[in-house]
Amino acid sequence: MVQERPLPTFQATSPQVTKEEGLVVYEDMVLGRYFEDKCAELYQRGKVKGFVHLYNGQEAVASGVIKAMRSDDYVCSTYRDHVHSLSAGVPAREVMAELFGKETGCSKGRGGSMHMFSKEHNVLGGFAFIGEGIPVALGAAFQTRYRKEAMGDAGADQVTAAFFGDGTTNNGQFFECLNMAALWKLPIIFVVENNMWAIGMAHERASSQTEIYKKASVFGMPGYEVDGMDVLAVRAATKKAVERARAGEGPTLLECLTYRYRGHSVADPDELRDPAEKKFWRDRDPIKRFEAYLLEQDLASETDLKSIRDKITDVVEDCLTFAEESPDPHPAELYKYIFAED
Amino acid sequence: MVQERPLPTFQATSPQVTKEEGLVVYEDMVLGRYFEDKCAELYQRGKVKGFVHLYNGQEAVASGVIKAMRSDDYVCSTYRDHVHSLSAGVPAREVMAELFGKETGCSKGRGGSMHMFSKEHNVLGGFAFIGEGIPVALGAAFQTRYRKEAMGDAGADQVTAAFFGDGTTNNGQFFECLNMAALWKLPIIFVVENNMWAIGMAHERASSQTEIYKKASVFGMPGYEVDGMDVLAVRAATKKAVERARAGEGPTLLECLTYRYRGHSVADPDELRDPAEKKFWRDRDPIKRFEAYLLEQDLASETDLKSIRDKITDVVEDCLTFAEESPDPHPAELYKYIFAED
Amino acid sequence: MAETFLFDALREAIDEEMSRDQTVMVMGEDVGQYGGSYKVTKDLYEKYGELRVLDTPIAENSFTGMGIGAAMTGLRPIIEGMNMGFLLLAFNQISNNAGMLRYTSGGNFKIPVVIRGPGGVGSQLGAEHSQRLEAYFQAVPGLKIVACSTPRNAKGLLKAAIRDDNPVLFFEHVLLYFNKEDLPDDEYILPLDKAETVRTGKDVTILTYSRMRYHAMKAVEALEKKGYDPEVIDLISLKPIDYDTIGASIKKTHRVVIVEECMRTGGIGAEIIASINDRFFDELDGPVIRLSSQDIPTPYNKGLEDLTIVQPAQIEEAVEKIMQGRL
Amino acid sequence: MAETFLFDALREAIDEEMSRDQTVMVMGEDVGQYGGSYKVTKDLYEKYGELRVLDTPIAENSFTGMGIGAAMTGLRPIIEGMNMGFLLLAFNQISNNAGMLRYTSGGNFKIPVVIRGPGGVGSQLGAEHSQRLEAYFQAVPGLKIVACSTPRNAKGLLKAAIRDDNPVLFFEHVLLYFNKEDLPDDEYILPLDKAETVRTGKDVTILTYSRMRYHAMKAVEALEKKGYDPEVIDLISLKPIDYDTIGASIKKTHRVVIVEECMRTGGIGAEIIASINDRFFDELDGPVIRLSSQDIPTPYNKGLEDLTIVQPAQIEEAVEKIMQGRL
Ligand SMILES: Cc1ncc(C[n+]2csc(CCOP(=O)(O)OP(=O)(O)O)c2C)c(N)n1
Ligand SMILES: Cc1ncc(C[n+]2csc(CCOP(=O)(O)OP(=O)(O)O)c2C)c(N)n1
Ligand SMILES: [Mg+2]
Ligand SMILES: [Mg+2]
Repeated sequence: MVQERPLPTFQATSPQVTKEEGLVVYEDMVLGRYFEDKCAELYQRGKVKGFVHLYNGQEAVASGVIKAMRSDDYVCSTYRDHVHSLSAGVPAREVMAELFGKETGCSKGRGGSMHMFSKEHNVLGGFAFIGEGIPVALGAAFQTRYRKEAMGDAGADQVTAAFFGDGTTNNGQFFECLNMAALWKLPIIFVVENNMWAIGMAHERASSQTEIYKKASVFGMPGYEVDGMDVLAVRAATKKAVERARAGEGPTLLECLTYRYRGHSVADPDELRDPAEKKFWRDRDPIKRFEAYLLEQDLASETDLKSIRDKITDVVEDCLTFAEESPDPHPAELYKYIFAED
Repeated sequence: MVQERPLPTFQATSPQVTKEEGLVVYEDMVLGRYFEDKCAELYQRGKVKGFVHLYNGQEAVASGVIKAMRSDDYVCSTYRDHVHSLSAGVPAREVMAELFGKETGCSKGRGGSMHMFSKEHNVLGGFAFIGEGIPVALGAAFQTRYRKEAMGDAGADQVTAAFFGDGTTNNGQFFECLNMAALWKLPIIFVVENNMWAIGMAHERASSQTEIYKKASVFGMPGYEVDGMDVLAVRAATKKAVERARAGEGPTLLECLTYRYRGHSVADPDELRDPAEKKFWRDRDPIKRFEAYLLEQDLASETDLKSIRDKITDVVEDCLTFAEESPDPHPAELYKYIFAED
Repeated sequence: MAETFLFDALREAIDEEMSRDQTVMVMGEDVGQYGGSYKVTKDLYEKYGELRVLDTPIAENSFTGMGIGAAMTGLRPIIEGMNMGFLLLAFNQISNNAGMLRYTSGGNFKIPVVIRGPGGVGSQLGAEHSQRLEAYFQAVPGLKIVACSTPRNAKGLLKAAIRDDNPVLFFEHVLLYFNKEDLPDDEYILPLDKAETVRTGKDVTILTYSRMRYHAMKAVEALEKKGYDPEVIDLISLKPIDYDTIGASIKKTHRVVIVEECMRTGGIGAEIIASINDRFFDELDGPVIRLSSQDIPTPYNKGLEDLTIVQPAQIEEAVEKIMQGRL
Repeated sequence: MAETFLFDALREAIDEEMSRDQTVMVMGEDVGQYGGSYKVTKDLYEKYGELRVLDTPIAENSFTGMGIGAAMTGLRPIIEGMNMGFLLLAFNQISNNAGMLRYTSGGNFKIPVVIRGPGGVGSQLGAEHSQRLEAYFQAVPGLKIVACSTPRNAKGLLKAAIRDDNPVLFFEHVLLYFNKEDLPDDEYILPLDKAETVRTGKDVTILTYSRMRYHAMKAVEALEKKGYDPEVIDLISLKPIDYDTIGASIKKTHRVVIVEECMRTGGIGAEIIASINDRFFDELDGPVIRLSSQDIPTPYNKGLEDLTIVQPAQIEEAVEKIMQGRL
């Protein structure tokens, strides 16, 4: 089942990023990749339990979107949330410690892999159920507009990015929220990561019309098809959407065509996807591609890139040590956090 | 807030119905109208309790759709369900008795105004909650395809019509079902009765894109805008949709532009709708209009029509007497019908 | 203050809190221009504008989730279920996100949201509009559940719920909106977790809530004439339940009758009996009597509907039975 | 028959019923090509084709409603919740339409639908994937609720559920799929409304279900060594509950310990204690002991997760306590 839908092309003749920006994005993608590789390894070694959904292959989306946003913007993820959290600035130590269920994790060890939260970094979650994060993200976006117009806070111009997959776009919450977002011109970006599969369900077996970006049109919302393996394409589309949202012009839907290299979760035997399909997408690896671009455009040298990779190797090792050495939550605090007063 | 969206026109130069068909449709519309007028009166007189949602003004939709279907086709309604039930063949006596909560009601007095059911007439309900009937209707349509293809029953070619309002099209179940219906080419017709209001919520305040028929397109489904005050337009559109469905070609969405003359329910003060808007629509009364057509086309005489009206007056009187004289359910049968064995 | 209808008491609570705190807002179907199906938000749209009194499309699951997201980021939304039953469509948002998210997030987010609206068995509204969601939601961790029953407590409790930093399910009863009462002139707030002793007595403890309070009091009228002296406690807080008040009463009366409108199986009464068993077993003279609605969808027919919910005569009878040790 | 895994026992049940009755079909996410998340429908897609083993989009509310509509019109759908928790999104369809519609329609329609899938607290699956929906759904009128616990009862009960003309919520436990057991060679069907006495004894009645059966039996091992003789009853049917079996046991032991995995507040145990109060109060020597999960979302951390659910040692302790009258 090799990709039949032609990928949108993105012509980058002149540099789309400064050197500094480019390296930030590159570092972020490498962090996402290495972090997830480490998770896979830890899971195999039995160090991490539960359901773990890795992001390998999709890095251009998280980095392309979130690194084009401000740090006070909001990010809302799914169960595949490690990398969105990292891109949003949650320290790798906190994400890894959460995977270990430690008190130092971003959700204090209560959440686990599918429930990363960080108020400090405006990460709204980590939602284990399909689609349920979209309304929550909509709420954050509504809050921004409310703060600005009902409370007169001129500085309230945050944008919210809601990430979710192709399979999720068959769920009612997706449509309900598109409608409300467009109706009230809320500052939100719906980022569909179309990796063509929902666990073992191929997108075309689940959606009567596979081009998701088109669905925005019937809500009076702009929708774009984006090459989700090209971080600059994602970044460019995001910038446009962010601008629109900040200006109070309303939401945008971005359908990023991408692919997950690994099974749905680390427990998935992944027997249904065609090896040729996997190869097709691996050949378009977003990190390799961006590396080539940075070198080509003289935005970075091999040494620059290698030193970033080395740095991230260290970051990942460090976060692992931190997580392993961190304390478990105290048993006496079993009921802590159930109510706001705790 | 007078109608801004131009009504689709329907050119009826040559007769669209035979005399016989025309009179059946006319009688059905008159029955719907007179029955509801009687309900309003009964409610005012305190004879009927609970929430009662009347259909006045929308008769062209029920009659136009259901009278273009077969008696073994399925009909699925909402809380505004008296007239759909009547059109589907449920005797007026049973509908009226249900309003009185009598044992002779089509739901044995257990359901009431919002819960008309008739297995005999393939009326699937009577659903008091927005949108929840749509998946149920989808199930009936799925069953037909299943019976035909998985069970080899060549005669299984029933079509299901699911009726619901404009407000309901903002609910997730609407979209989820459009997708599945198109995906599996199910023999179903989604009949949107766009009467421009959902209780006190004007359609354009609730939907970011008000043209509902267009929403079908992004599911790969045909969607048509229909003049819902013109029973022949509704009938023609339905026939096309039915044909398509019976032939196994899949679902169709019909958006019928219509209007309810009365408040949302008999308890609704109905203060928000502009009198000019009401007048605009009342001037397009579907029964008057069809009367004129029948006369013009020489399909009926004044006498024919009057005798039908007289007959229906009697039918309504008769069903009222029947309902009043019918027994209440027996208290000892309070638990009857909770399980299939009862 | 002059006699106030319960719906108006709620409206005053919302109005006062909205004018006191800019982050308080209302959302739901027809809460704005229409003023709410039961007029609880009447005129607030005109006063506070369309963002603070937000008319939503009919998308309960998503607008409830939206309220939760807004609460996580600093607003204090009041979400109206036009009928609380409609929020069955939002069960997932209410349980996973309103109820559990704070805990699962390790305390990252607070969710100061009030989810309110009419519930209960009305007058021939049929099965779907006669829901009692307290039975379905009571097991959800992290939720507070409150049922108001008089104009006075409706106002004080709703104000408290709005100020509370936790998600509160706030049940009104469709047949109590037109109850009238004099309200205090000064501002007042009532605690969300305290039961209200409606009548003190020494013979038997009647535990009830919402509209059944009135059925209980009607029974008490008759019982008084027969010389009985029952204590009537309106639970108010359905989660957590105020076992201090209940316990003190049981230690006095040693007899308990529960009167509830929800289904018998898995209802509020079930939990109370289990907790009485846990805490006050030795204080009981005999089994607790549980009077609940029948375990059936509410039938439309008036006679059957009356048979479905508990009537005053049944309460009277139960009290007499328990007093005479005829169990 | 050779040792069979629980998931395979379920698969056999579905396979046998599908080959026996053409109207039986399966629907849900990844039940087809993928064979089901826990392999309960493995290879059935190949055998029965894509209509009878229908892969659905991720739209729980609508596909559940679709199953109900199909059941109303003559099919016998088995709806899989990939995880039962996801069916919170279908709460409205399950309560209003599966549970109540037959009654509200005055008997017009039957709804022979089975809604099944894994529930319970797994191993660090986090709060949302560790739901115990029995507590949320037990009050819904019209539903039957069953929890299987062994390969043998899983198969016999699922076959019965498929043949039943009523909606059945059928709970499997995510940690029991790999339990193994010899199954009878001949076809068998088990009654949906009978509890299973796992061990007869005379000292104390332990009531439990699903995975907690194993925790109870582990405790019993230790208790036996200490000379105790407990009776262990696996409820199987969570609605209706088999009070004949329970009553007979209580009349013998006069002591009850309930062990459940659902939340304490509003759980299955609450209803059982209330019903024991109603029916067998005078048979009790003292209060029933209720061991439930903590009233919190299940934390991810292993240590906290273990503290959240009932452990064998707690059951042992509770039995010793009740036997020594130290309550
Ligand atoms: C409400 C709900 N239904 C089903 C699931 C099980 N589930 C988890 S991920 C998934 C597939 C999602 O696919 P997609 O939206 O494409 O995201 P991807 O995993 O590809 O990133 C499913 C069915 C769930 N978590 N929640
Ligand atoms: C789930 C749910 N939410 C809300 C309601 C309350 N309600 C009943 S009818 C209605 C408006 C529906 O409007 P529309 O779909 O346009 O149908 P119409 O009444 O105009 O025929 C609303 C909000 C309900 N019955 N069910
Ligand atoms: Mg996907
Ligand atoms: Mg309408």
